[in-house]
This record gives sequence, structure tokens and C-alpha cells, in this order.
Amino acid sequence: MSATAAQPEATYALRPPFSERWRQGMRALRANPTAVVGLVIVVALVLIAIFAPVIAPYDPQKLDMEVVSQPPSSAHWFGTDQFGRDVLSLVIWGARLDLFIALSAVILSMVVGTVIGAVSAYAGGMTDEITMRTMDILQAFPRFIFAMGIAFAIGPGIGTVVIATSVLNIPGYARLMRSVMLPARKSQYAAAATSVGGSHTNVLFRHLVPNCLVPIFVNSTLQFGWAILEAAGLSFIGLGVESSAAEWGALIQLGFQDFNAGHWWIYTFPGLAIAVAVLGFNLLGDGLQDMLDPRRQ
Amino acid sequence: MRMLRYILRRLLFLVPVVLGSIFIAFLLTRVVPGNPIERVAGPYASEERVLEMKAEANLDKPIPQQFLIYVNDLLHGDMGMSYTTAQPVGKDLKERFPASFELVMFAIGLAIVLAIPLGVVSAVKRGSWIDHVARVIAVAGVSAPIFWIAMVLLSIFYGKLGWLPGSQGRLPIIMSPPPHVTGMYTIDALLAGDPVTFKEALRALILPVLTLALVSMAPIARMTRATMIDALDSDYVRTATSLGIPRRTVVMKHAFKNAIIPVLTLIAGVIGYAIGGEVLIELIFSWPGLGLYSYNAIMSADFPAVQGFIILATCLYILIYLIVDVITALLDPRVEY
Amino acid sequence: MSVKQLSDDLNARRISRRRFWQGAAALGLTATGISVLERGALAAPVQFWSVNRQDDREHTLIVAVSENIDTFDPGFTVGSKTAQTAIQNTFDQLTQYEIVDLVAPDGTPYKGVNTLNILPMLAESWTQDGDKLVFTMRDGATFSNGDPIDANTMVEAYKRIYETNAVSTFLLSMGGAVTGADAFSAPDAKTFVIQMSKPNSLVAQNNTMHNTSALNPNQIKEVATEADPWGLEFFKANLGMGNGPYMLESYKPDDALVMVANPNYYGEQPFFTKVILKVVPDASQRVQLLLNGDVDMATQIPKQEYETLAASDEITALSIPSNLVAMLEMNTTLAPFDKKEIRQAVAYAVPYQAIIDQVFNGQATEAKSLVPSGMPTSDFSTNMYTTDPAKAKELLAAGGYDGTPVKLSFNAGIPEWERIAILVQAALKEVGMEVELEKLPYATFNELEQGRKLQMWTDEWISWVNDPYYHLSWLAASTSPTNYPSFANERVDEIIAEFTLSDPSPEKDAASKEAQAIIIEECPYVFLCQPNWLFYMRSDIDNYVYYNDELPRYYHFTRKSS
Amino acid sequence: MAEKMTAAPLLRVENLQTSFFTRRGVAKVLDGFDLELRRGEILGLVGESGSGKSVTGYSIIGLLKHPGKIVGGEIRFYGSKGDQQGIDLVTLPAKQMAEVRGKEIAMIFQNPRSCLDPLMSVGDQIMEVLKYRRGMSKSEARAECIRLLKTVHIPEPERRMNAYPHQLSGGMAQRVMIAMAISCAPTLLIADEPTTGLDVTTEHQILELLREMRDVTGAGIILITHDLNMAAEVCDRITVMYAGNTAETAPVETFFSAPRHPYTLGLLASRPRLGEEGDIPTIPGNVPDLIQRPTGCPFHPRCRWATEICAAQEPEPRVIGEGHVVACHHTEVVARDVIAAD
Repeated sequence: MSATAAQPEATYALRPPFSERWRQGMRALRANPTAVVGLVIVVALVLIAIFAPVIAPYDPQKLDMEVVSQPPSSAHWFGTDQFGRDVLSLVIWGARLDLFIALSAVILSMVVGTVIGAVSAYAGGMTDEITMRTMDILQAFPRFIFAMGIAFAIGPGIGTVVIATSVLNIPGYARLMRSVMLPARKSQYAAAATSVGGSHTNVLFRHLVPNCLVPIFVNSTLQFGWAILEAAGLSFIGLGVESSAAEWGALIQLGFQDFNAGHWWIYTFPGLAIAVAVLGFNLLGDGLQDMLDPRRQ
Repeated sequence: MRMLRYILRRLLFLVPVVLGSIFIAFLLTRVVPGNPIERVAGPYASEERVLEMKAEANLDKPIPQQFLIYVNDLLHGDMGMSYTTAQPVGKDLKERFPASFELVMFAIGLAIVLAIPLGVVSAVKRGSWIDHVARVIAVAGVSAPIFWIAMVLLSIFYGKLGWLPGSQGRLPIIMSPPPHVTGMYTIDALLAGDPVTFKEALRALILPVLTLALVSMAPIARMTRATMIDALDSDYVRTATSLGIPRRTVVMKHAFKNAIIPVLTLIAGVIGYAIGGEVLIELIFSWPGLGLYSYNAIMSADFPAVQGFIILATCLYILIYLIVDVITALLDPRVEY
Repeated sequence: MSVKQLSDDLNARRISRRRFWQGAAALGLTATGISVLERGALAAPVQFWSVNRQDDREHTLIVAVSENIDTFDPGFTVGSKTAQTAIQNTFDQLTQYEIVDLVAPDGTPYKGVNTLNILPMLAESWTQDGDKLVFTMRDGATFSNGDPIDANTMVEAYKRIYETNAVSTFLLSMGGAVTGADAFSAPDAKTFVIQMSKPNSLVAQNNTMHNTSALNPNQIKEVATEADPWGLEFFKANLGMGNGPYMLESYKPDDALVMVANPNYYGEQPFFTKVILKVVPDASQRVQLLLNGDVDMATQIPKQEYETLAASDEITALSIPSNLVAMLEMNTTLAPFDKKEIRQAVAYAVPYQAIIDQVFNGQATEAKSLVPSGMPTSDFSTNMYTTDPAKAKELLAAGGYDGTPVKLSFNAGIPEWERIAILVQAALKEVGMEVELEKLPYATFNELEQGRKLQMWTDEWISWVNDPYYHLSWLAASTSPTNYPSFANERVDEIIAEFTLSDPSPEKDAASKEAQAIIIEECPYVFLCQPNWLFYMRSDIDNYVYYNDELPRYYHFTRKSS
Repeated sequence: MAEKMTAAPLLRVENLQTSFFTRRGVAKVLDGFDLELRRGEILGLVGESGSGKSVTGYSIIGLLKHPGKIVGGEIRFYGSKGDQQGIDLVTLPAKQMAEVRGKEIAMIFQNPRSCLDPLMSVGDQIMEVLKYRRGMSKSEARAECIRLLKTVHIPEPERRMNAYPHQLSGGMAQRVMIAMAISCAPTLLIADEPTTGLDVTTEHQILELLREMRDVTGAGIILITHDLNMAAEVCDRITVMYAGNTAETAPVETFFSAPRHPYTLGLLASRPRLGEEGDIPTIPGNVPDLIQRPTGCPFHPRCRWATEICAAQEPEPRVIGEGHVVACHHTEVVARDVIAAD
């Protein structure tokens, strides 16, 4: 622990409340241009996702054989695809579907992972040992292949993509949760709470978990990017969502079918959408990680 | 000797992990609906033939028994026969391994060469525009989908410019591989003293390696930056500075050496990820490695091949971690062994 | 010790040439055989020094293919085109089709085959004598190691097909034409006889295909084990010693299959002394390689690439009418498609023209009957299905469609299916049927299709034998293993049973048309179109011959001198 | 003792202002701080956490970390050559400052084990300094290293040289630190809480060692500590800091016998004494927010003698005795009260 004398030694008990740290974080955000770029991208994406029906100039599912594979024009800024669908509209609606998939995958792995990690840390002993070894095994699995295997096993669809992209994130969360929990378990929080007669479950979930959530939240921001990429990868090899869905990976996959025909707009714009979205989440997560880590302020 | 004992102890400790991975790999293939025999047999095979084939593959037995048979075979070095290549899985994996290994090693090497300086510069110039640019560069590589990068790189450097070979695998199609020693064409070509083959093997590696390196860079750069910042803020760096040790020496000798140890562990993870994760790269570049093999295996429900690959990948992952642990133990006097 | 092992050993320089000769002699190989083997074996390691390698580019044909070998056993190849092509080029059959000059609809002349004129190949001559096919064996035909081929060889080979219950059994015994292994005999070494249950023209046609390729009985004996007397394990993983113009030099999955000219071939030596089938799994990369001239040919090219390739001066793009029918199939035993009206509604909803234009780049013709237009007795006249959403809605209502969404499944490996599925999904949505698309890896797709578990799906069919009854037997007979819609109609079954093996007659033709009309009316299949056979090669490659099994015979090809 | 008091000054800090530019605002951690150190003198710099003691140390040696910055004042250092003019460390270019560090001014820190590079043997670390700072060859450095380790009373120096920091006890590590610090014979040694985390016996030994080093090298030492007992044990003079200002400076005897600043009184009252039971009185209130400093005397919100003037005007340091300087408006009142209480 490197404590510079300019700052009072931070002890666990003395850490300021979450709201204060959050305010500090927000202040810090302003001093961190890359994170701000990330935040702007993420907020923009979320807005696009929410208001997709309003923003999108066309119905993304409307096939129009009159305007097949048109390059970008004033009528279709991003051109049209092989079915005459408006690529811009598809990309906009894609934000909705992709964010939904990523959010579901992250939440699923976060919930399962943190519960496993928390219980494991709290229980200790054999339970902890066995759980963590299982996590070791999962973590040693080749990631994409495992996702492919799961997707293959349960068949295509949105739910499949969510499950396939989330399973291998579970160990990460469990480990993180456990590492945060172990010192926390010994801290005043737990002692104080048990001394006033809280039950174990109560202690576990009411007191310890909230104090571990910040690093997990930061980690999730980074996981978002991965989830989007992995979902796109699954779509590319045909194990993803429905072909006609407005999902970025599926759009790229369809676009690549016309790669040699030079219809670059069909695959480039969804590709850029993914790149921008993932970049946004990564920059934001990276920045948050810096800011919420007291040592790197 | 002490190190050897340490390695043995670590290996022993890993036995349950390997067993567990075998079990999960086995389970994963058994939850797949249906079974591969019907597909392999085709629509024309008679029912008796299908049953016969199932019996041969032990798929007619209860799953626990299948597992025991599988583990028993494994212990005898038999990973089963692949349904897609009609060859023993062990032989398949052995043939594919050098192709993937060569690709991954070059890529990780490139990623390290690019990412670590980026991370170090970022940390040393923390908060400056250099830091921000370096961080964006590092993160940008991991942001675009890997298959998208691969396709675009190919269309530019092969399709448009013709500078680099296209999706034709490890050597130009009409060239035959150098005499087999390691299975890694660049090394084998050098051993054979064949500069032309070496050059071509290297050229074939450029694009897939670049693609894989781009996605491997970000975590390494990010981790280097973080550990480097910690190290630069550390008490021992302050001590060295307070004693007037030149800045260069402080940064490179004290801070960097300390910062790199956790990065090594991360690199192990990145290698592990790459070995199983370059499926899409191998697919697009027609690279006859483990990724393409496992892709074909999964897409054709080739149980033994999928299981074999997962077990190999898991063992490799563990092995890499072990190697890193050993390196760490050698570098860091605090590690007890 | 096997021949292969021996040559491998020599290859890897694990043994000296002396030991090789000793081993070879021990294996009972003839001197010619040994020298061939030795040449083949030595070829690879010597080669790496020949930096030039460009020398033989002129006579090397490079083909980008999409897939690996699934099995090398000629009796069992039904999946991998690469496997079928390798077998077709390394084995001759007893007979072959006559090659004729044809002209494509766009005016391009090309070579094709006349399936009605079957010429001898390994046989010197053949005749059909009532219920007997009699082949007179050629003098001097040998396997690539020099082992002679005579009538007894053929008996062994055909016996293996029957004894192992191979896929080829299915072909030869269609309609009960050839009932068992005892149907094959050799009255003398030069005469090989196939005894049929009754006179028919089907067996002679089926017999021209690669599935009847004869393995070397000596090699079978060598690799056989007690549990596996026919060497099934061995021949699955290893290409048998052939008798055709090429022989296998090497095969590495996901890399390449290399064939070289067979010096012991009884016929003419091919122009291309070496053929490399390079596995390039990604379709657009195969096109890139072809456009850049790194390969001479590319197979399994998605239809949407036609325009790009046809526009290139450096590429010859052939668009040849074929008997392939692309179909939307419905399971007649699963709701809602167990109702004829619902199936017909789908037939009225499908956007036929959009599929031909958008999916097949216009390189397809309309298909209106199960029997394709290029096959005798094909009859489109009773087909009334056009794209008519109003009519489709009407029929959906008549069929009592309750609005339950249906699943349209397709094989992920083929981009055309995906495009068709998206078009069909939109069209059906328009008439009030919600469709979920289910993109399946081919393994899953095949399994579910064969298990009759799909609800609605896309698939295609081409009959290698240009005979409507052969075709109907596969697709419409209720007992057929490939009648995936589970279509069952007594009259159709009756017609197939009665006429499949019968001699040509006006009644036979009329019955075929009757069956077609019934199938159109019952509508288990919606005939989307007949896509043309598209074949791409570099412009300097010449002499492509189109066979209706779509497998290229590389020994025909030549390279134009520049 | 007396002749040391009259010795030439080694360091004179005048009106030093060091601020931390945090995201919340500018924290004036040192706000016009004065200090004087003579050669061969041990000066105790005491105060609560956050009073700016360590920042003073870092300001002098030029190791302030971002976002800390010296914004005003002078640190005049008279160096080993006894330069009459001295050099101003505040304005000294970074390159020359780096020359000064280690050679002229050295610093030892708290948590000595973490102050040594965990990956290098202690011998290598000392030899590294000798190599870079004194241009020694490897063999020279080795010999010198052994000598230095002997100087700081490390037994078996040849063997200990090969030890890694984690293999050393805290006290041993601090000895190594001291050996490194004196390796270039600096004229000024800043010791920042050098005994934190050490047991009482070791603490005593380290302090003894510091004194010995002063005697041997004649260097001036600034001992930064919050522990008055420790300061009493080893220091010649003590300066009390409060919120970045000098509250009181006095020779050690005067400091304990006649303290005159209210804050000093509070500190003295709250120090733990051996053998005493019961509650230790603490100074009420908290260290002030350095971003929004109180007006006038920074201590006034906590001071029981505070009057209106204290809030309005910052007290000027006043000399009230031999080397005794106090910054308080009410020194006389305090003195009267203290004497009365005694």
C-alpha cells in the first residue's frame, strides 16, 4: 500500500460514501477526455437505441426490390442492402438489439458470477475451494469455441447468443466479487452488522454486496464491448440471431456475401457501428477504472 | 531441483482442473441434441448400420459409462476418431498445432512489442495527450470485429494492392512445406536453409498475425499502463529518485521490471485466449490450424474432435500459466517455491 | 506393414531406399508398382529444394474448394464434393457418358454429356442383353501400382459395395433392379456380368457414377482386419489405390489435396500433370483468389458472385442450364403444413421472380414441377402457382391457419438459402403468416432434416441420372429416405413401383406426368426455380466438360498457351 | 549543543507555499512556511496528519508528485561547500536538482520495506547508487557497500547484501535505507516518519543510528514525525507545523519546558505517556480543510484562546526567547495561563 503523505491514509472504514465517490468520479470524468469520449458515445448509443423508431428514416424490415444494393445517396445515407432495406435504419435498430443482447449477457453473467463469488467468499472453506476450482476450469476453456459449442447445442436465437456470450464471463465476475469480498468480509461492515444480530443472508446481501459493486460495475462496462463483439462473431459464423434481424453482426455477415461485388456500404457501416460502440464502452470502462481506483486518481 | 519440485507440485495441483475440463468438454458435447452418427451415416444407411455405428462409438451406452470409456481411452492416449477427418483426433491435433502455434506466437510477439511500449509511454506521460492517443490506439484494435478487420485487410493488401498473399494458408499453393521438424514453416524453412520458403511463410503470416495482434494488444497495453503507473507511484521508485538515480534507469530498471510481472500473467491469458480464439482468423485466412479444426468439428457435431480440442486448449492454457508462474518465480524473489 | 506406411516411411526418410525395396518386395509389389510408389513418395521431399516451382505451373491446375474430405470410400461419398471429385478423378468406371458439344442459352458453346449414350471406359465394350449387363474388360487396364484389372476384380469390388451395405447399394438396387452381391459374376476374366431382376435402363446409368468405383482387391486384403474384412476404417481415411488418370499424392485436411497424373494409366496422359485442390473455407476468399489468378478454378461459389466474375475479362463464367431444382419444402405431417391449403398458400405467396433476380442474379429459370425441365416428361402445364398474395390469404383462411408462427430453417453454409429465407419470410408476413428464420449449421440441419423434424425449410435436388422415375423415386416415393416432407400419396407410389424399371412406353411417360400433377396439387414442395450450373475458371483454362453429377473431370482440361 | 546552535545555516525555508491542484480545488498545503536548519543539527518537524510535514520534506528534495506544486517562497540550501549565497532549490532547474538529490540531500521514508525495490537484492540497490552517484566500479562499489552496511550496524554484511527486501525485518530495511541515504555523504538528510511500523526497541535503535550518522557525517537532519516522544529523544530543536504554517519553533528543552503555542500545548497534552491510565485528552475539532482555509490564524477554530483578531488576522512569528519563535496573537495570555496551571 503506497500512501503518500499528502493524503490521509485511507482505511476501509474511512472510505467516503458511494455518493461522494460518485461525485468525485464525475468530476474526474471531466479531467479525462478519453473517458468523456467514451461516455458521449455510450450515451448517444443508448439514446439511439431508445429512440430508434423515431430516428430511423425507414422501416428496417421493409424489403424493397426497387432499390436493391444502392450505394449511399441522399435518400439512403448508408445505401441499401441486397433486399432494398435501408442500411442506416438497420444500423439504428441494430443499436437497440445489440445493446439489448450485450446488456442481457452482462447482467446475466454479472448476477450469476457475483452471487457465486459472494457466496464462495462468504462461505469459505471447501465450498470456496470447489467453486473457485470450477471457475478455474471454466476460465481455462477456449472462449469463442465454448460460446460456439453452447450456441450449437441450444440452437440459434437471441437467447442463445446471450447465454453463449455470458457463460464464460461468470468466472471473471465471481473472482472479482470474491477478491473484493474477502477483505470486506473481515471489515467493520460485516462485524457491525452481525453484532446487531443480522442473519447471514442479510449480512451478505444488504451490507457486503453494495460495497463491492463499484469494481463490478466498472468491469461490466468493459464486458459490454466484449459481449457486442462476441455476439457479432457468432452471427458471422451463422450461430447468432435470426438472419433478417437488424443486428450488426448479422448485417455484416449478409454484407460480406456481396464483398466482391464492391457493395462496401452494406458491411462497412454496421462494422463501424460495432467499432464505435465497443470503443465507447472500452474507453468509458478504462476511464472509470482509473477514476474509481483510489490509487490512480 | 527446488524449481522442479515446485513445477511438479503445481502440476499435481492442476490434475483436478484438467479432469474437470475433460468432464465439462464431455458434457458439452453430450447436451448437443441428436448425435453425429446419423449425420455421418447419411440418409441412405440402413438402420442396422446406424445402430452398429452407434455401438462402435459407444454412443448406445449410458452417459456415465461413456465418460468412463472416454477417460480410459484418454489415459491410453486415444482421443477417439474424428468423424470429419476420419483420422485419430490426437493425430489431427498434432498436425494442426504448429500452424496455430506459429500464428499465435508471432501475433502475441507483435502485440507485446507494440503494446508494452504504448503502455509504458502512456504511464510515464500520464494525463498528457500522448497518454490519451496511446490509449485510444490500444483500445481501437480490439474494438472492431476480428472478422471484419481480416476481410478488410485482405481486400486491401491482397485484392487491391496485391502486396501480400491472399487467403491461401501458410504458403503459396504450389509450394510444398519445408521438411518437417517443428511444423512451424518459418523455423523449418530456416533449418532447411531455404530462404524462399522462409520468405513466403513469413509473408503468409503477416495479415493473420496483424489481425490477431490488433485484438491482443489492448489488454496488454492497458495492463502495462496500470501496473506501470502503480510502479511509478511506488515507494521504491521514489527512493531511487530521491537518491538521484537517472530517470531512465528508474523507469526501465525499477518501475518496468516490477510492472512487467503482472503483465506476464495477463499475456498468458491472452495467449490462451488466442489459441482458442483465432477461429475466425483461421477461417478467413484458410489457415489449417486448431481454430479451423474446431470450427469444422463443432459445425459438424464431431464429438471426439470437439472434446479433444477443448482438452488440448485447456491443457495448453494451464501449461502457459505454469510457464508464466515459473518465469515469475524466477524473476520475483518474493515467490516461494 | 502397408504400402502406404512404407511410402510414408520413405517419405519421412525413416528408412533407406534399400529397406524400401525390401519392404516393397515383401509386400509383393511388382517392379513397376514399386517404381511408381517410389517416385510418388520421393516427389514431396525433393520438391522443396526446387525453388522454381513456377516451372510446372503451366501444367499444374489449382482449384479452390470449400470443404474437406468426409470419407474417401467410394461406396459412401454423398456429402463432400471434394471427396467425390477426388474419387472421380482417380477412378474410372466401367462406362461413361458420351461427350457432346452444346450451346448455353447465352450463346456460349460448351461441352456436356449425352446421358442416353453410354460409352465404355474401363470396359472395352458393353451391351445390355435383356436383364443382363455384359461388360468386356479392357486389356492392359491396371491400378496405379500396376495390378491388372479384370472381370474378377470387378466382382470383388461390387461384392464389397453390397456386403458393406454401402450407399451405392441404394443406387444399384433402386426399384429392386439388382438384389444382392450374387448378381455380379465373371464367366471369364474378360467378361463381367451384372444380373438384373428385370430389364431396365436405370442400372446402366447408375453404373457410370463414381460410387461404383472399383477398389483394388489386393489392397482390400492388405488392410482388412478380422473385424473389418472390407477395410471400411482404412478406406474412410485413405483414398484407395485408383485406376484413373490421376493418383493421390497427398492430402492434408483444411490445407490441400494433391493429385498427380497416374503414369500407369491405360488411357491418354492428361494435360495437367498435377491438380491441387486447395481448401479455402470462406467463399468470398475463393473468389478473390480466382480473380487474382492464384487459383485456376474455384468451386462452390455463391450465386451472387456471378455478376462480378462474369464481368471480369480474366474469368470464364459458364452459366449452364441444369436439372437442379431449388425448393421450399414443408413437412406434410406437421401443423400447419399438414393441410394442403396452407401449403398451397405458401406456393402462392412466394416471390418467385425476386428469388430468381435477387438471389440467383437472373441465372435461373422457373421451375414448375418436381421433374425439372431438362428431364424427359417434365410437365409444367398443371402448375397454377404464381405470386398472388390475395389468393394466398384466401387459402390460409380456407386452411384454418390460426396465426401460430412457423419456423423456416435453412443450412447456414449456403448463402442463397439465407437470402431466399429472408425474401420468403417477408412475403409470408405480408399474407399474414409469421415466420421465424432458423439458420442451422449444416450438421444440425442435416440431422433435423433427415429426422423429419423441420417444419419448413429450403433445399435442392439434382438427380445424377437423367430419368424422371429415378428422380421421383428419391423425392416422391413414400418409402424414400430422402422424401423429407414425408409426402405420401398412394397413386404416386403405385406409379413409381410400376414404371421405374419398365421399358419406355407412352404409358410410362403419361404416368410420370400424372404423378407430377398430383405432386403439384398436393404441394409438399414449392418449386422456387432451376438455378443454372455456374462454373468459373481463369480464361486460359479450356475444355471444361459439364457432367450432370457436376463433378469436374480434370483430365479433360487444358491450358491455352498465352 | 550550544556550539551547534551557532553553526552556519544549512537550509533556510522562507514563506514556502506548496499547493495541490486537485479536482475539488486548490489545496494550499503549505502556506508561507518557514524553517531553518543548521549543519549537524537534528530538527524535529511535528504535527498531526495532514499538517504538511511530509509535503515540506518532498518540497525540499523536489519529489512532490502531481498535482502538488511549489507556488511561492524560497528554499535556500547552503550545500556541502558552504556556499555563502546558497542555492534556491525552488528555482533550481530539474537537471541540477537531480544532481543535488542523493548527493547533497537524501531522504528516508516510512515503511522501509516497500521503499526498496522488491526485485533487487539490497546490495545491488546500494551498489547501483554508488555506481551512478559516485561513479564507482563494481568491485569498489561492493567494498563500499559492505562498509556502509557495517556503518549502519548490519551484521554479516557480505551475506545480507544478497538478501531481498522481503527477507529483511523492518528495522533491517530501514538500516539499509539509511545506508543508501548516506552513501553519498549528503549534508541534509530528511527522515520522514522513519520508524512507523517498527517496534519500540527497533525504533530506538534507528533513532540512535540517525544520531550517530549525524555525528559521523555532520549532516543536518530533518526528522518528520507525529510522535513528540520521539522528537524529544533525538532532536536538537523542534518545529511544530499546523495547516502548512509554522506554529512554534524552539530548542528541545524550551519546547517541553515552556511551550507557548496553543496547538503545541494541545499536542503535548494528547501525547501518550508511559504508565498513565485514563483518557488522553485530544484536541477538539479537525484539521482544517486546506482548500477552504480558515481566515486569520488557521488554528483559531480549535483554539480556546481564540479571539476576534485570530479570525481576522494571521499572526506573525515572534521571537520570544533564545531560538524560540511562536506564531500566535496571544502568546502572553497563553504563557500566563500555562504557568498558572503548572
